[in-house]
Amino acid sequence: MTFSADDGVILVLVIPVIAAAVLALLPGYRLSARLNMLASGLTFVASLSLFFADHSRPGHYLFIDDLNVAFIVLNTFVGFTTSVFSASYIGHELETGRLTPAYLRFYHAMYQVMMGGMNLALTANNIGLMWVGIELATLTTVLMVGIYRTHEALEAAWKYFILGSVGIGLALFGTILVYMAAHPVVGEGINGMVWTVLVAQASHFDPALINVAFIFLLLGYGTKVGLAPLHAWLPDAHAEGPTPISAVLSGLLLNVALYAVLRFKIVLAANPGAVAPGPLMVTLGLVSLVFAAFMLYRRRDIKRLFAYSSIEHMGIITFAFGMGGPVANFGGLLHMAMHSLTKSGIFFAVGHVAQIKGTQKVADIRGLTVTHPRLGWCLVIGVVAIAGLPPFGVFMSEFLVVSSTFAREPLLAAPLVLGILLALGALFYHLNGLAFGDPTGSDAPSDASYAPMIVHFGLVLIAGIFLPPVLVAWFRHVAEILG
Amino acid sequence: MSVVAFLMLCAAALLGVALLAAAIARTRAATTIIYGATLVLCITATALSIAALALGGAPSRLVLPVGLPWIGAHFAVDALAAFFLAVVNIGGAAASLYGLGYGAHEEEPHRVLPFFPAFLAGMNLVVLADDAFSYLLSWEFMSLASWALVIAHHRDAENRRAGFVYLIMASMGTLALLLALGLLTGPDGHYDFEAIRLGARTPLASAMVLVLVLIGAGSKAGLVPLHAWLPLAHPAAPSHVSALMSGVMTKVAIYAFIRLVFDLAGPLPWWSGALLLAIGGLSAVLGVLQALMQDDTKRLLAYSTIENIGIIFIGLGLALAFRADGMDAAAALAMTAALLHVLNHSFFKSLLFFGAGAVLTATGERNMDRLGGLIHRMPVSSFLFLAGCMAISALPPLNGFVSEWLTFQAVLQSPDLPQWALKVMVPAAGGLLALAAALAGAAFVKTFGITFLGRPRSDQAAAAHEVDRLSLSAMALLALLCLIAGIIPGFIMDAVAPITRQFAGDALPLQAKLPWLTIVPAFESGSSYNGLLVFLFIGFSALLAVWAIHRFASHAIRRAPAWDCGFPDPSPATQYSGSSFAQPIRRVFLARTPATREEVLMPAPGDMQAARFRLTIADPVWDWLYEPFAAAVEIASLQLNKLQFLTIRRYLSLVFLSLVSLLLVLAIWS
Amino acid sequence: MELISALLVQLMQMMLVLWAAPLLTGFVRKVKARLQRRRGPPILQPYRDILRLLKKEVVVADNASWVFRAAPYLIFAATWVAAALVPTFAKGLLFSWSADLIAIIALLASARFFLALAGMDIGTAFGGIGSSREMMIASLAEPAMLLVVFTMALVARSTQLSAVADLLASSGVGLRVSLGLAMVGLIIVAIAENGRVPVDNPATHLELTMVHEAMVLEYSGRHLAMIELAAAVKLLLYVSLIGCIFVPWTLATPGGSTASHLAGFLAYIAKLAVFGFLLAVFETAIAKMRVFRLPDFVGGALMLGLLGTLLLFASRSL
Amino acid sequence: MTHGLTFDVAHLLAGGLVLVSFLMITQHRLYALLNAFALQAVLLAMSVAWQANVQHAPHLYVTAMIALVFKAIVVPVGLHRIIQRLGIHREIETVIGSGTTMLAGMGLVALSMTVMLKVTPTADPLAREDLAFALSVVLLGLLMMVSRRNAVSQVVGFMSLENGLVLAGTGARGMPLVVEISVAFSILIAFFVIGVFLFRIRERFDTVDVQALDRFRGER
Repeated sequence: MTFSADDGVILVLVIPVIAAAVLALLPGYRLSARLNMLASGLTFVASLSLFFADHSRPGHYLFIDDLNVAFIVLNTFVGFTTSVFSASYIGHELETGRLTPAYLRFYHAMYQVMMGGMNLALTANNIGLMWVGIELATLTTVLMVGIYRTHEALEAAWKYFILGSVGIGLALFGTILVYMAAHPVVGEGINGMVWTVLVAQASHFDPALINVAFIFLLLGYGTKVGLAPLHAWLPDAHAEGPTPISAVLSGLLLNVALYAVLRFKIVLAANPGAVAPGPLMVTLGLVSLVFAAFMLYRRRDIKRLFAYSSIEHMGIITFAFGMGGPVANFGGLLHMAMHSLTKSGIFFAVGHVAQIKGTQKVADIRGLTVTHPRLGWCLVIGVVAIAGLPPFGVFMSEFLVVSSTFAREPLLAAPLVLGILLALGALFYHLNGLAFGDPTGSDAPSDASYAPMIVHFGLVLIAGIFLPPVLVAWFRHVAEILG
Repeated sequence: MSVVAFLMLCAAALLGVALLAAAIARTRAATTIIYGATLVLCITATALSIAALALGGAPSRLVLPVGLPWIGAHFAVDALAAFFLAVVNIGGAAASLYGLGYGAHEEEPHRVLPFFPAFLAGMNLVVLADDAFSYLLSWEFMSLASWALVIAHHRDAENRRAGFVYLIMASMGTLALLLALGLLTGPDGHYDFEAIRLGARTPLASAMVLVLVLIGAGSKAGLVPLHAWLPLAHPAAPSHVSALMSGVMTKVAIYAFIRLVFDLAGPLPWWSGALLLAIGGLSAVLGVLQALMQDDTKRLLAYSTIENIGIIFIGLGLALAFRADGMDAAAALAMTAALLHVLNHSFFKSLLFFGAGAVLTATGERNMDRLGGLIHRMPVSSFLFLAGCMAISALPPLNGFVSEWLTFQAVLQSPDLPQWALKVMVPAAGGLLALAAALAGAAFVKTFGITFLGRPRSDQAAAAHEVDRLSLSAMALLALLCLIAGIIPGFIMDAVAPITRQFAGDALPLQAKLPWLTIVPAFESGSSYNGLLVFLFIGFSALLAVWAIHRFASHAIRRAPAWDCGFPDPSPATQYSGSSFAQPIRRVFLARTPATREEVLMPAPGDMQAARFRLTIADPVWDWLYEPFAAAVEIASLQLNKLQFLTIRRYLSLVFLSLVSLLLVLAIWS
Repeated sequence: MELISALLVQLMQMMLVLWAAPLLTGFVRKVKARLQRRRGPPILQPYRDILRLLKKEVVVADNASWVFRAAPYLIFAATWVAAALVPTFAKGLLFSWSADLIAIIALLASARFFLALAGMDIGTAFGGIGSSREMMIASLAEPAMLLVVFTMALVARSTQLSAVADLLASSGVGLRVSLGLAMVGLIIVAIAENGRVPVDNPATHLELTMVHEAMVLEYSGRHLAMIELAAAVKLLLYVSLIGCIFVPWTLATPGGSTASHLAGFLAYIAKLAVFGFLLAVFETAIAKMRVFRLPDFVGGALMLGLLGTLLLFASRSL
Repeated sequence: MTHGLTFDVAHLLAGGLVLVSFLMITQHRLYALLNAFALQAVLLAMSVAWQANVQHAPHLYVTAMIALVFKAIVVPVGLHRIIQRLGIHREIETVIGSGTTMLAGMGLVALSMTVMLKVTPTADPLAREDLAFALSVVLLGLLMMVSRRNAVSQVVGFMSLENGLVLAGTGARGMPLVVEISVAFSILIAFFVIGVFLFRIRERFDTVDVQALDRFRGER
């Protein structure tokens, strides 16, 4: 076939840009919402084509390999489903007057820009370009978090902006250091920033330099991942922004940032003299996990609750990759995918709930399964899935991570298990009130769009019971890449 | 197709029924359809598993391309699995039959129907699973389904709390099992049980596995001190589900324990047996004492489950100890006793919960202090419930006695044990067992006497009515099984022989050969018991007495007001209540313990109101184990929560500090 | 022929316990009366009572259920069967293998179970008192009994009464501390189980002190007769139990000569007389205890049983 | 032959940057701080220009121009305006005493030196020194952000952090995208300044409205 990798990549990057431009000009939110869906859908289809692209010829700027293709597909897919959800969500916001048509236009344009930025970060073979992509995505999300223009929204956006910028700065410094390390080996110019080249040459780099570099990168991108104690922006940004953005933040942006960390972990792992990245990531992961687990108990805002649960899961994933080894890496990758799907699905449900009940306060939302059975049970399923209970995919990944960890490092398994248990307790502590008991608040029928939720949870369910062999083979290959 | 394939089909069909139920739950006919389907499926599965057992339980395996990638889902049926599958599905069939009638009284059937078949499927799959992943998956799925059933009546805050505690404890157990399996599989992930059996491990690892499994399976089975969730959760569910949870799910936990400890964990030291003995004896006595203190029938039954689990674990502990010392025959005896008690308890506990459910539907009351005299209004239920009470109180000729008798016989093998600690501990455990048995008798005299005998203590009790035939037939079925298992236990003992041969290395002498269906634990000891003959003797002599008296002496009878030492008919309030019945034993065993507190509230002199007596029953485990943990979480979360309210500058300083500290680490090391 | 004789012995034995039981009761009463300087009722009085009761009509409370009416027969049957399994003058009974010592205890437990239920059936305060106290006493006496059984079973390696008797008869055992403790324990249990002073006073009708009498308060006529007979049989059972375990030498062996059986029979009567006399003396010598002092008394038996079992290892390991 | 010279000049300029950073963290008055920052920007522009010269990389001149025009002139002037417009009073509230700040700064510089000098001398020494200085500038900037309560001074702190980044970036021989990155960062800074202006952040830029948090987030 005449199809080459680059076309797919180009499409994945260009479609959002064009769409953004168009959307910025289009009035009328119905049309633009449709268009938004269409563009995201097209991007998703284009990304599917990347499976068939040949991975052998990495370009200087863009490339596709087994690691990022999955992320791109996942990214574009969740982007698509979220756009569907957002279509049914945003209309309601307009009715309640929280948003004006002008803002909606801006919103849709920014949505595409953000998707484009993340795709850029994922497809980049150039660490500088990757950095640019992530910065782009971050800044757009900052704008969207503040879109409601309420005090709280601005506060959240501002906090996000400051911490994010510092993170960006640190990450850039790390990137520069990596270039410096590469410089004596691969010589001047673009090559010093091409990831494939870096990995190939990494063994000759100066260890001390990339050690420092990795610390800066870990902290810089780790701020985006939301690892404690760098997490501060995350809960508020999730809670105050529009729910579709919360879904995308939790589902995608965190993954993209973690993806960046992984790229550099590979470089570091290729260098014998360098410090092992594992311990750092394991420590950060465990801290985030346990910390978030405790924080979950005292949440009163439903969206902030699930934001903290994202921190918790990012902790688990980071821990898994820190542990390394085929089984743990496999678990980490699986957990990443499962978490994006589940968490965004939960945010879909939560978004509708908050709209119907007219509040985000957990205390004011009671007995959902009575007033809104479908929505309520969707939420229950989501929480069950995210808490790591079978038959959902998160259970499988946690099973792999915990069991492999305990066999190797029994002492590390203790805090891991404790954190998981605590988090589960907190989630169900809240769910008890949310979904069951005598209902409060309005029982107005909801015009929710269930399709995205059902698709997400359906996929998670299937993955929990049966992973297609292709996927498995490919996951395992990536797990080996990660070492 | 092999047996396991057919059994898998049954489990899959149950899942299908669950989905169907989710679809049609709100329709009128749903109850009949769903419970009918589960009934049929459970009977089929029972037949299959009994067949598998009868064929000597040669393991048959099945690998499906689902579950954990690159391993697949392994399922297998060996003798042990077949036995427990029989237990599960007999209980399931009875519960379905009962549900056909009982389910009609459910206000929100859509909160029960979908999860009931799922729960059954989960339990079946746990027993069928043959690799670590499918095993844990089914295990947690089972917990999840039962959780949904526990909070089926979710409007009651107590039930929500019960469900919460239950889920936490269940997940803790799952994580413990997960760790144990992680230890067994090793880092490179040999997850299927066959590989685990082959793998070698250090004694330390085996011991750790034992402890972890004891936490994991023990919390589900309700061993003291991990039992606290059980008396909350089991009664909260609808009665036929309570029956399943108490009668069957706890047995699945026993299965998990046997599978992981006897089968996979490899050889264990003798002290593991001692550990089990201690925990089992403790559970038995504390469980039954707490049961005796309860006035809520279902809660009383839940606590008595803890007692019976304790008895089973005493049997298992003996088996471990004997096996560790190479006394295979004795180990086989102890294990047989434990397995028999598993079966028996599943019978009579389900029966009793059905009875409690019948009372609940007839009167809407669970508190026996507002019941009484039901024997006149619900004769059949009360008769069947009485049978259950006799069985669980270990009275011959019913089945409860047989398993306890065998356990005693196993205890009597202790003198040959080499270790002194065991020599001393085993008879002590036997003493605890005897104590528990006697107290159980008292507890169930209380249950039956207060609930069914005497005079009604409330209008609901006075207006009670007999329940529907389907519920009654379910109870009758179980009562019949109790009798059969009581008078011809020999066949069951022969049926479990392959299991003991596999895990204890020996089996009891073939019982079916013995004259008059007698059972003997071992030939060298002359001990023997014959339920059938005892049954016949009692029946014969009772009939003889009745015949002789009515033939030769008077059979005139006159109804008159009660004599009661000449007090003219006092109000029903003068009857002994549940707590007053338990008072002497409370005084003897629990006086001045944290478990009970009695206080007399005297009015001030000249104050006209009556003095009041207040009694509070508490489960000390809450204060000693659970509350501190909860408090710790409370405090920690409160402290950490301050981090939610820092200023941006402070957050920045966090980033700054972590950067500097990491750089310092780098500067100092490397 | 063998079978016939064995069957004969078994049946004789069953009849014997049935007929001898009231006699023992009457004898104890008589001796007690004498010791208290009363003339007391004739020894055969219990027979007369039972016969009269049998002739009378039954007065049943209005709200009595079938449990109330069936209980006496079940209690009687269970006790009788239990008693029939204890060797009185000859061991190796035909049906002895159908139930061992543990089963005998369990049979008595079922009798108690029904008695307690019957006490609660009418729904009077006294019935409740009796039942709850009875169960409290049993909750201590039963385990004590079982521990005593352990002691002997661990010596004999069997819970079969005949086997135990055989072993103790063969002087290979010798006198052991633990067996002595066991005997004391067994006697205490016997006193408690049969509701004798100091645990309960069979002669009292002071409501608040009675246990057994409180449970049977509502009974009359043939029902009462059954229960009284059962009580008598139970007393006899314990006496012959103690006799056959601790004085086993006089027991006739199965298939032995008629003379040996006769000798065993006479010896049995002698045992009954002796134990009855001792019981009477004991009862006159001691006063009834308060209900909540009982645990100390019966619990003593429990301790003795456990101590006996543990000491057994000490003596075995010699 | 000119190596020694190039090295010394670069070294001098980079060292100058660090010095000015120290100057900044000891300032107590806003205007003085702004002036110090402008000075740093000028120095940065010079060192970038020098690098452009040394590396024969004309595109770096763009970066130098940006630094000169935007950072040394536009931003400081803008901030002057804001200060006057919003009537922010001129004292800088510090969290920790200036003495302590000084010591902390010294510690940071020492730290960055120790970390960087572990780098094997085979690496380009010029780059090596530059990196050491850049790292200390970055750290000092961060220190300033966290040790000052005043919004404007925090903005300034961030900008000096960014100066460090540019210094590092330009120090890296032939590093691509430097210009783009510096542009991107200027945009970022613009956001900052606009934010400060838009949200009328008078004293703290900790929060827009403290009450808002207690009211809504109120999870205490």
